[in-house]
Amino acid sequence: MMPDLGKYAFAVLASYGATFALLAALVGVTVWHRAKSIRALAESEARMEKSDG
Amino acid sequence: MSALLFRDLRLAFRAGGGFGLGLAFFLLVAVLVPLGVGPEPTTLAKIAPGILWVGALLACLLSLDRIFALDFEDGSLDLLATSPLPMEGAVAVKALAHWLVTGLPLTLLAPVLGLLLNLPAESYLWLILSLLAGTPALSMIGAFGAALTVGIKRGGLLLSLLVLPLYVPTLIFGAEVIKRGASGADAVTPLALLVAITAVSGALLPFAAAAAIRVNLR
Amino acid sequence: MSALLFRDLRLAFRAGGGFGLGLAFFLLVAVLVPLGVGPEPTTLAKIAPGILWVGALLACLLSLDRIFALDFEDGSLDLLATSPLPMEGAVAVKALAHWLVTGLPLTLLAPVLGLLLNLPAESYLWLILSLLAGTPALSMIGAFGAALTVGIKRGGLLLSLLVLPLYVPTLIFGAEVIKRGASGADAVTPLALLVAITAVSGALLPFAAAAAIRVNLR
Amino acid sequence: MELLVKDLAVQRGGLTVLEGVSFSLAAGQALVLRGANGIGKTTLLRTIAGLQPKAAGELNVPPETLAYASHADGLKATLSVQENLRFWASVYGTDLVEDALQAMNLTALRNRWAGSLSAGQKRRLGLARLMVSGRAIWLLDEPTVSLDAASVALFAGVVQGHLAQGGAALMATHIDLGLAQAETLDLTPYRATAATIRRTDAFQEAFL
Amino acid sequence: MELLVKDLAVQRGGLTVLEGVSFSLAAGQALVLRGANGIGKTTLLRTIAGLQPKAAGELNVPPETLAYASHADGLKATLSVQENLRFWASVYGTDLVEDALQAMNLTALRNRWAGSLSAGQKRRLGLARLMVSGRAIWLLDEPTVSLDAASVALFAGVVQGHLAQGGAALMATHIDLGLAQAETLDLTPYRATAATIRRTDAFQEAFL
Amino acid sequence: MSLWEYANPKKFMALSGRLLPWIVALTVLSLGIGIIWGFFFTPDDYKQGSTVKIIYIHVPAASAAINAWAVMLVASLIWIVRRHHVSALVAKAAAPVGLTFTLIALITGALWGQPMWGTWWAWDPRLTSFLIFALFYMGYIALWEAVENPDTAADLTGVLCIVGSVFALLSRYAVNFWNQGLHQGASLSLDAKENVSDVFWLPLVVCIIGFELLFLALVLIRTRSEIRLRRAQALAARERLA
Ligand code: HEM
Ligand SMILES: Nc1ncnc2c1ncn2[C@@H]1O[C@H](COP(=O)(O)OP(=O)(O)OP(=O)(O)O)[C@@H](O)[C@H]1O
Ligand SMILES: Nc1ncnc2c1ncn2[C@@H]1O[C@H](COP(=O)(O)OP(=O)(O)OP(=O)(O)O)[C@@H](O)[C@H]1O
Ligand SMILES: [Mg+2]
Ligand SMILES: [Mg+2]
Repeated sequence: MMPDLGKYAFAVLASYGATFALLAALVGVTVWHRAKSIRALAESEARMEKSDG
Repeated sequence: MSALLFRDLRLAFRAGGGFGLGLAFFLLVAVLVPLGVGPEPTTLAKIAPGILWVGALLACLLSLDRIFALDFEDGSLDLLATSPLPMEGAVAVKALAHWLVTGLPLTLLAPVLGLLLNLPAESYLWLILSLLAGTPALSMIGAFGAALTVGIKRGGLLLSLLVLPLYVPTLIFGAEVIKRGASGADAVTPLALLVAITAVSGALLPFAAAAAIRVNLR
Repeated sequence: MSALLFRDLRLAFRAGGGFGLGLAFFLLVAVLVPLGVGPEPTTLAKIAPGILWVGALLACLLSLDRIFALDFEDGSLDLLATSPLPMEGAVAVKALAHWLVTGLPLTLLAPVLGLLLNLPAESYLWLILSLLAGTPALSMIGAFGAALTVGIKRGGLLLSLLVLPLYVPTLIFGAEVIKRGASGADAVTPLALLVAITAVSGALLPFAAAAAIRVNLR
Repeated sequence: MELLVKDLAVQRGGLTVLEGVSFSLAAGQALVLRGANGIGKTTLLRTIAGLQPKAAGELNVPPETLAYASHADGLKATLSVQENLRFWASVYGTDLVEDALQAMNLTALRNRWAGSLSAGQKRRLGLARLMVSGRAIWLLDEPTVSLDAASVALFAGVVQGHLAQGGAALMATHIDLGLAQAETLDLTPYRATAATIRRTDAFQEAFL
Repeated sequence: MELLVKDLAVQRGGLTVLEGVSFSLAAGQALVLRGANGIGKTTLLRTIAGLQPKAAGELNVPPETLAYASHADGLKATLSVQENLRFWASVYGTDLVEDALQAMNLTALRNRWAGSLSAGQKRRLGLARLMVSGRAIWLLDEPTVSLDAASVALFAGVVQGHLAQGGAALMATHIDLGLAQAETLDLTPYRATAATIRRTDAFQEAFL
Repeated sequence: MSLWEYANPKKFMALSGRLLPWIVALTVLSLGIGIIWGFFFTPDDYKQGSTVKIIYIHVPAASAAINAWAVMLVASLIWIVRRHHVSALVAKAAAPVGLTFTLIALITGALWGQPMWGTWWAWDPRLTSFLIFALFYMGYIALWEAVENPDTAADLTGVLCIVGSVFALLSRYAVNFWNQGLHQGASLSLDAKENVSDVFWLPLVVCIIGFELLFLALVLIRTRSEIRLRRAQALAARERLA
C-alpha cells in the first residue's frame, strides 16, 4: 500500500506531516473558537430571557 | 504649519527630545556588527552596504513612536485635530520633522561608519545618494505606521512589525544602489526607483495616515 | 513577589502587552540582513552567529522600556515603592518576567532563524546554549538601564545608548561560543564566562537598579 | 453664531451612552453639563468637537468657532509656558499670548518649563491655551480640576469676560463655578436605555 | 500609632518650597492640607510617604502603617477592576478585595477592564486600592478630583469608616469634603522665603 | 433585492448556515481524493524522485495563501467604502487561515529544497517574497489583536491591508531585482511536457480545488463565530444599560 519513497522519504513524509499538523491546529482552533462563540451567545441569550421575564 | 514644524524640531533638540540618539544607535549597530561578526576586512567590506542600510533603517524605526504617541498621550493630538490645521498637512509636517531629526543626520554620519566597516572608496558617493533619496520614504512610511498604532500603549514593537515589511523595497533598492555603484554597474535604476518610492509615499501616505489618526482619536 | 511576577506576565500576554513582538523583531532582523547584504549562502553562513546574537540583543533592547516606564507613567511605581515589597526584589522579579517574555522565546526561535541564515549544522547546539546562558544577563542589565532612564519620557533611544555598551561582553562571548563550537575549538570557556556574567549581574544589579529607581522617583 | 444640538445620540466603545440630547447655545450664553461619573459628558463634548462621529440626531456647529479643552492639557513639558502658548497662537493665527498670560495669572511663570509646574498651574496654562485660540465657543471638560479656590474664581472671571464679549461656553463639571448666567443641563434623563439602542445604533441593530 | 511631623522642610526641583511644617496625626484623626496651587502639598505628601528625602526637620512615621494615593491611580488598563485590586491585596498581604469593591460601589464593574472606565470610575478604583492595602494612615493627594457629588459623599463615608476603626487620613484637597472631624492645616504660612532657603538647603547655600 | 442584503449578519448567518454542510462535505471529498491520489497513485518523477509528491500540498497552499490575501483586500475595501460589518469580519477571519497556508507553503518548500537544491532555505526571490508575505500577515493579525474597539480595529486593519498590498507588490518586484533565483518558473514544467498533462496535473488540480474549498469553509465558520461573539457582546451591552 505505502508507496516506496526511496531516499526522499523524510522530505515527503515531513512535508505531509507538517501540513497535517498545521491544518489540524488551524481546524482545532477554529472549532474551539466556534464552540466558544456558541457558548457565549447561548449564555447571554439565556440571561436575556430571564431579564425579559 | 511651519509653527508645527518648528515646535517639533525644538522639542527634538530639547532635553529628552531624542535628537542624536538615532545617530548613536546607528553608530552602535555599526560597532556591534563587527564585534559579533568578527574583524576580517573582506567580509566586512562585503556586508557593509547592507549593514549600513539596515542600521539606518533600525535607527529610523526606533524613533518612530515619538512622531505621534507623545502628542497623543498628553492630549495635543486631540487639540491639533480640533484646530484649523488639516490633519493631512500635520502628518506630512511631522514626517518631515522626523526626517530632519533622524534621516538627514544619519545620511551625514554614514560615511564615517563606512570607514569602520571597510566600505570601499567608490561606494561613498552612492551611500550618501541612496540614503538621501531613501530616508525620507522611511520617515513617511514610518509616520503611517505610527498613525496606525497611536492608540496602543507602548506599541513600539507592533509598530516595528507593521512597518518593517513596508520598508523592504526601500531597503533593497537602497543597498542595491551602493553595491552596483561600487562595482560600476547601473546604479541609476535603483536610485530612480528609490526616488519614486519617496515621491509616491510622500504624496499618498499622509492621507492614509491622517485617516488612521482620526479613527484612533474616535 | 509572585503576585508581581504573575501580574507582569499577565500584562504581557494581554492585548497590547507586547508578547511575541520581540520575537517578530528578531525574525525581521534575520530577514532584513540578507535583503541588505545579499543572498550568497557562504557570506550569510559566515556572519550568521554574529547577526543572530545582534538580533537577539536588539529584540531584547526594544522591549526594555516596558519594564519600568509603564509602571512609572501610570503611577504604579510610586505605589510599589511605598508598598511592603523591597524594591530590589521587585526589580529582580521584573527582570525575570522580562526574560520569560522575551529571552526565553528568542532562544527557542533562534534555530529556525539559523536555517534562514545558513548557519552550519554543528552550530545549533551552541547557539541555543549561548542564548540560554546569555539572555538572562541581557534582561538584568537592561532592567538596570531601564531603571536609570525611567523618569525620561520616551527614553527608548537613550536607554539603548546606555545599555548597549554594557551588552558588549555578553555579545562577544555569545557569538564566540557559536563560532568556536562550530569549528570544534574550545567553546566551554566563553560559555562559562557567559554564565558568570549572568550570575554576577543577577546578584548585584538589582541593588543598583533599585537605587536608581528610588532616585528617579524623588 | 449659535451651536445647535437636536436629539443627539453619542457612542462610546461601540455603545450608545446618551441619546435625545437637545440644547442650543447662543452668543453670551454658558451651559454647564452635569451628571454622575460615567454618564457620558466627555463623550458628548468630544462628539460636538468633531473628534468622534455622532450616532444619531442633528449637530449644527458654526464653522471655525469651536475650541476644545479636554481632560488632558496638551502641554509640552520641555517647552516654556510662553512657548507652549505661542505655538497654539500661531496654529490659530491669533496674537493673544500676552492677554492670556495676564488673564490666567501666569506672567511670573512665563519662562518656566511647563513640566515643572504644579498640577493646578498646569491646568491654568491649559485654560490659557483656550483663550489664545480666539474662538467663540469654548468646550470645557472639567476645567477646574486641581484648581484652588482663587484660581476657580479667576477662571470664572475669564469665562464671564468671554461671554460678555459675545462668546459662549459649554462645560462639564461637578463643582459649582459661581457663574451667575450659566444654565445647567442635567444629562441623567438622556441616559440611553436598552430600548433606544435599536434606534440609534446600526451595528447593534444588525446583530440583535 | 501616631504620625509626627516637626519643623519639616521639603524640596522640589532643588528648591525648598515649604519649611517649618509641624503637625501630628493620631488614630481616628483626619487632617486636610490646604493651600494655593503650587504651594507644595504634593511635595509634602511625597516626602512623608518616603518617596523623597526631607530637607530638614523631623519626620516620625510608624513603620508599615502608610498607604499613599497619588495624583495618578496606578491602574493597569488591561487588567480587570478585580484583577487590579487583587494584585495590590496580595502585595500588601490582605484579603479585602470584596469589601473594597462594595465600599466604592464597584461590584457591577468588577469584570470591566480598568482602561474602559470613565475618569470618575477610575478614581473610585484608585481609592479602592487604598482600602485594600489595610494600612492605618492614608495619604491622599486630591482624592476627589473627577468625582461627582454622589461619589464624593461615598468617599467621605469611607474615610469616616476608616477613622472610626482607628485609622487616620492626611489629604490635600481644594474642595470641601464635609468630613465633620477633619481638621484643616493651611500651608500658606509655611511657604519658604528667600531668607529661609539658606538655612535648609545645603547645596544652594554652598553657592550663595 | 441587492447583493448587499447578505451583508446583514442575520441573513448571512442563515444563508451560510445552509451552505456550510455542503461546502464542508465537498472540501473533505476533494481534499481527500486529491491527497490520496497524489500521494499513493502517482509515479515518481525521473529527476526529482518521490519529492514530486510535495507539489500536491505546496502549490495549492501557496496559491490559496495568495488568494486569501486577495479576499482580505476586497473585504477591506468593501468595509471601508460601504461599511458592511460582515465584510470586516470576513477579513479578520481570513487572515489566520491565510497565514497558516503561507506557513505550509514555506515549510513544504523548505523541506523540498533540501533534497533538490541541497539547502533548506535560499534567498530566492519567490521564497523571499513569500517570507515577507508571511510578515505582512503577522502584522495584520497583530493589529487586529492589539486594538480593542472592533470598529476601530476594522478601520485600521483595512487601511493597513490596502497600503500593505501595494507594498507587497512592490516588494515582489524589488526582490526580483535583487536576486535571480532557483525556484520553478510560472509553468508546471517539471520535465517532459506530456507527464504534466495528466499524471501530475490532474491530482494537482483536485488538490488546488480542495485547498480553496478548505479556505472557504474555514473562513465561513470563523466569520460565523465572530458574528456570534459580536452578538453576544451587543446583548451584554444592552444588558448593562438596562
Ligand atoms: C520555502 C521554499 C519555497 C517557497 C516559499 C515556495 C513558494 C512557492 C509559491 C509562492 C509558489 C506559487 C504558487 C502559485 O502562484 O500558485 C510556488 C509554486 C511552485 N513551487 Fe515553490 N516554494 C518553495 C520551494 C520550492 C521547491 C524547493 C520546489 C521544488 C524544487 C518548489 C516547486 C514549486 C513548483 C513546481 C511550483 C509550481 C510552479 C507554478 O506553476 O507556478 N518550490 N512555490
Ligand atoms: N473604551 C471604552 N470602552 C467601553 N466603554 C467605555 C470606554 N470608555 C468609556 N466607556 C464608558 O462610557 C461611559 C461614558 O464615559 P465618559 O468618559 O463620557 O463619562 P463622563 O461623563 O465624562 O464621566 P466622568 O465624570 O467620570 O469623567 C462610561 O460609562 C464609561 O465607562
Ligand atoms: N520638577 C520641578 N522642578 C522645579 N520646580 C518644580 C518641579 N515640580 C514642581 N515644581 C514646583 O514646586 C512647587 C510645589 O509643587 P507641588 O506639586 O507640590 O504643588 P501642589 O501644592 O501639589 O499644587 P497643586 O495644588 O497645583 O497640585 C510648585 O511651585 C511647582 O511649580
Ligand atoms: Mg469625563
Ligand atoms: Mg499637587
